[in-house]
Amino acid sequence: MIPITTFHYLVVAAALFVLGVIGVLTRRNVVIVLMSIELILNAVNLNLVAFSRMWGNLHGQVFSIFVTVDAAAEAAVGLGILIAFFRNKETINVDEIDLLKW
Amino acid sequence: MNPALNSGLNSAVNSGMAPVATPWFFYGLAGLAVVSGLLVITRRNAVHSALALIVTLLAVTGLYLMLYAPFVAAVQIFVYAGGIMLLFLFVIMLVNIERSSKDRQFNRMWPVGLAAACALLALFVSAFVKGKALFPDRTISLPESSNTQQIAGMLYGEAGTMGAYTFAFEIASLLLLVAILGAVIMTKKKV
Amino acid sequence: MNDSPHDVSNRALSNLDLETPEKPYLDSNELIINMGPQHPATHGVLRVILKLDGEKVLGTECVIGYLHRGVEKIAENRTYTMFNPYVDRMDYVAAVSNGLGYCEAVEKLMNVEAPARAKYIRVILTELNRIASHQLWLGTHALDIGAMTPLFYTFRDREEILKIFEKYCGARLTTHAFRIGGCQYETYAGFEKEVKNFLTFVAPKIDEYEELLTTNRIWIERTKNVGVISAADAIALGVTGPVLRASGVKWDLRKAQPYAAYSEFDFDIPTGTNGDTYDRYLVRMAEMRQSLRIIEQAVNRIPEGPIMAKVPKIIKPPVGEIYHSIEAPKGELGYFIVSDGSTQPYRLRVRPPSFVNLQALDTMVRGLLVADVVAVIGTIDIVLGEVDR
Amino acid sequence: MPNFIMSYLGIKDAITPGAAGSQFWALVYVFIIFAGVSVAVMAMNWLERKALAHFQIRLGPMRVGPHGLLQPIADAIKLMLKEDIIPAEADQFVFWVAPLIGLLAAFTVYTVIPFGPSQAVSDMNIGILFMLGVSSLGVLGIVVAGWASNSHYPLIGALRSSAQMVSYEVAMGLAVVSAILMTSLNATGTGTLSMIGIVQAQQQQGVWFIFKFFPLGLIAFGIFAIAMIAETNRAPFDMAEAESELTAGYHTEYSGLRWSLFMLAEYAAMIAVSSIAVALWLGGWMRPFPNLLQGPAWDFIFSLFPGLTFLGLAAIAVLGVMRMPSHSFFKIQRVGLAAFAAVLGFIALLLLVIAVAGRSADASGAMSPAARFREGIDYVYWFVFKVAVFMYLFIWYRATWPRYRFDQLMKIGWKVMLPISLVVLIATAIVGVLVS
Repeated sequence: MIPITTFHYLVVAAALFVLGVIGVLTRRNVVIVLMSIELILNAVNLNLVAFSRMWGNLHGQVFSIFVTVDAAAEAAVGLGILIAFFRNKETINVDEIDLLKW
Repeated sequence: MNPALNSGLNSAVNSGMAPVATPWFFYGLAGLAVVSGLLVITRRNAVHSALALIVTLLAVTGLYLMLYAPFVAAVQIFVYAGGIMLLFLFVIMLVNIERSSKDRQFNRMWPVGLAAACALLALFVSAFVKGKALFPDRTISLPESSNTQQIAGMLYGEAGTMGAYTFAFEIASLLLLVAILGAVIMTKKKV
Repeated sequence: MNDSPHDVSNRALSNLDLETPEKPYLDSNELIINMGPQHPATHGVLRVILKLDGEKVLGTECVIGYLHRGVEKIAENRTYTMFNPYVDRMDYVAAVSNGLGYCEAVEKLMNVEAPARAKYIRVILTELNRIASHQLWLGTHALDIGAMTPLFYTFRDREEILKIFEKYCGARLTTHAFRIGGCQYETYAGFEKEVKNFLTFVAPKIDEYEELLTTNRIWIERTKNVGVISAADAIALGVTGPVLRASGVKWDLRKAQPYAAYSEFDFDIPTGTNGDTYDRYLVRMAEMRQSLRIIEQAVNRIPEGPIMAKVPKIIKPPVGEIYHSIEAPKGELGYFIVSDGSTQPYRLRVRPPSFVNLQALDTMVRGLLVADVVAVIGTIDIVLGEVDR
Repeated sequence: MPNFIMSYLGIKDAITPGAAGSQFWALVYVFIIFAGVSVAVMAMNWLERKALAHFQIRLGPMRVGPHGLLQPIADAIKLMLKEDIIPAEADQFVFWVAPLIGLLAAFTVYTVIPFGPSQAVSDMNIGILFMLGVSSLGVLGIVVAGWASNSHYPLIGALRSSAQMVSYEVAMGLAVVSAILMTSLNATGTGTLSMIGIVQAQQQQGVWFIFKFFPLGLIAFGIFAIAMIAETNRAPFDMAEAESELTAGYHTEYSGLRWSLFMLAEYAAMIAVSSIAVALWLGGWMRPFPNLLQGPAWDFIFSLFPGLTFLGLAAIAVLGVMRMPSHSFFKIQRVGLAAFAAVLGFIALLLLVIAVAGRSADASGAMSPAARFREGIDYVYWFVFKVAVFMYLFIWYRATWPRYRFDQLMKIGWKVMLPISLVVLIATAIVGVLVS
């Protein structure tokens, strides 16, 4: 059995990243788009932590904590916008959010 | 990064310590993460997507633990799985998804999006294939037992000195505050 | 959601505006929810349709009639005597009061008066029944607000009252204690002693209930300023009883239009000031103590003599109509009887306090939360048997 | 043969099996804890019904077994045999999976609960974070259950529950942080997040954290004790399943086995959060006054407690036998209760024997196997005893208090508990700096 190296983790992260990108680019439902962004951020985090282990220092882990903070902020604001939008337009589909005003 | 810490880390190159988890764990967790990631972007019902995302997050948490990053794993459970996903579920329940789950699920430009994503995938593959030398096949085990203390040292500094990321950390807290205020103001009915 | 079983939009309901098209429920949209008829806190089979904004109540609509038995119609086909037990089935937790009101109404119609001893027995039993009714109210009301324990305490003590009833007339709940013209049964041996024992037994128990609740912080937070109804609103809605008195109106038929022997006793009318749930609680607790005072006086002064007035075997009141009301535990219980001179009432109409008080529900709960609806339903103290008749 | 057994026992002498990498013993511990928690939940179920009944001048279950002792088993059988109804309009899969989420979250927490310095499945160095994080996952089960039922009352219950959990987690977390701050006030100046480390810190500093920096520790503990009631959806904060308002809240549509899983999760979560409180503030596995009443004599006296407790329980059972009516109708019950008393008495005897045997080895200084075993029993006993006190308090609260309203609950969480916990945290930090 081959030992698990950094490369393995990178492959997983890349797969998650691509899945997230597909979700962002193709789905209509804003909630799912936001969730896909979380997938992307998680893939990045995984990379950071894997590199942190590869180089033997903790900068990557600290960075991944910052990314988590960012994800929390993004989720809060994104869902806030979503609710405000839904109240006015009663839709949560991205391709119907095509006006700059309402 | 202070030198004392650095040398302490380098001396702890993985040798002889029995791996707690076998490669099978890695494959299992990685497979779980990818499969449920796939479910996230394909499910019609947003709640199902959210549940799949929770599974992904927990699987990634397992990967963190395998990478000897327990604090990040704890943050992942605490913030992501416990906090953010609850927020997602909360919002999904507030907005009526009955209708949207009967709608068309993908936007009209989906072939373009898929092509772009595939291009990205190709980029990754080529980078991995060509640049494999960039990722040396080594793992330096970080001392797991003091992981939290060291992260704390980098975020807060130790013994009176400012840590490498103290300022950034404070900025991050400011960012969170602004995000909270923004979310509250946006969702208020009458400002 | 039009095919959902909870949809009520096809009902023409006046003040809820249910006809507006259903929107997805976000906080700007309304949620329509059915509380009852199968719900633990609606005291039977009351159905309240709530229109909610989140958890805030925008409006309510009571749907009643699930327990309708046509009591008033039955009265038209029964003789006066035969109808007497039926009234016990209206407010079944205060059956004695119902019987008193009916008997006195018919007596008034026939222009007879019950003997003094009968009147005293009536007062004792009615006041005992008032305590029992308030005890049941307290237990269920506290249970609605989440305090489980008072229910068992009140039921323990209510049991003593029911034992006295059982010894007196053989029944515990639907007593049929009184007859037109007086009482059927003389008091059993030791009746007075037992009632006196009960008085000394129950007084500390009422303190015990108060100990559990009156100064309980959560109880105060849950009841203060909840379900407030002003005196003017209460009068306009025809609210009577403790609910009215808690709003500061000193109106008690036992004092205002004394019936039975009430003019001979010394007692106070407890009133509240804010008209909120807490005041209604305090008023009822005080009323229990006043009832004890009345019973004590009545037992000590109970006269000897006959217990039945001269009433013919077949009751045929003269042609005419009468309205007689008494102060039931829940408010003004009135009987309007139209007689055509036959053995049966031509028309009998009951003014049940629960039914009228229930009207105030909407006024009281608008703008409050779902949890308060439960508290307010409890505080109005409705009995569905009486609301629906 | 004894050597073979000792070789296994030796592994977990000073370190938990999880940390030692002993997968076999870790698994054994997991099974022991799983069985123990399940039994504890059943016992808790019985105790709650009996204690609540006695608060309310009733008898509670009396028919199934003597004094209803077999009632939980009867209930379990009944619930398992009941039809498992899934409403037609419900989201089948999510409805199915929701109770399992809650159960999984509640039971996963037990991997890091320190019943003793080595009596835990694992000693994670992020133990307390792990516990808080995983126990907060339990709310996902509730939320998802409420949503999947596709009915109004469960949905409202779920929304209430999620809002409640999120708001109380903040105050709870801050209270926990102030306890963790206290762990760093030792010689090396580094704190710890490990559950075992936190208890050991209390041992080293010679004080339970509830009494540290009086009254700061006490206030932090109080905040945690309030928040944990809210976290577990118990009275007076049982908004999510407020019976009189929402019929049954999030599990209105559930029945049978699936419903019992929710109950199991709820009680398991109660035990788990109580364990956090015990480990963080009440000295975990330590017996009372380990510093003041030192020495082998005191050790021996306190090591008698487990045996005496069981002896007391046996005595209560015997008293029950004697008070039972002598009618032949009660014969089976009398025999059953007597047998139960005999079992309890036997356990008591066993524990006392172990206590005495463990003592004799104390003199030589080296820990004999019996002494080690006795010590382990003492640790587990004191931990479980403290948790049991909390369990009783949970019942007491339920019997005594009315239910808060939802907005009042949120007000308390955000406007009272959060500021107080922040102040306590800052004050603890300042006092800690001043002291060290």
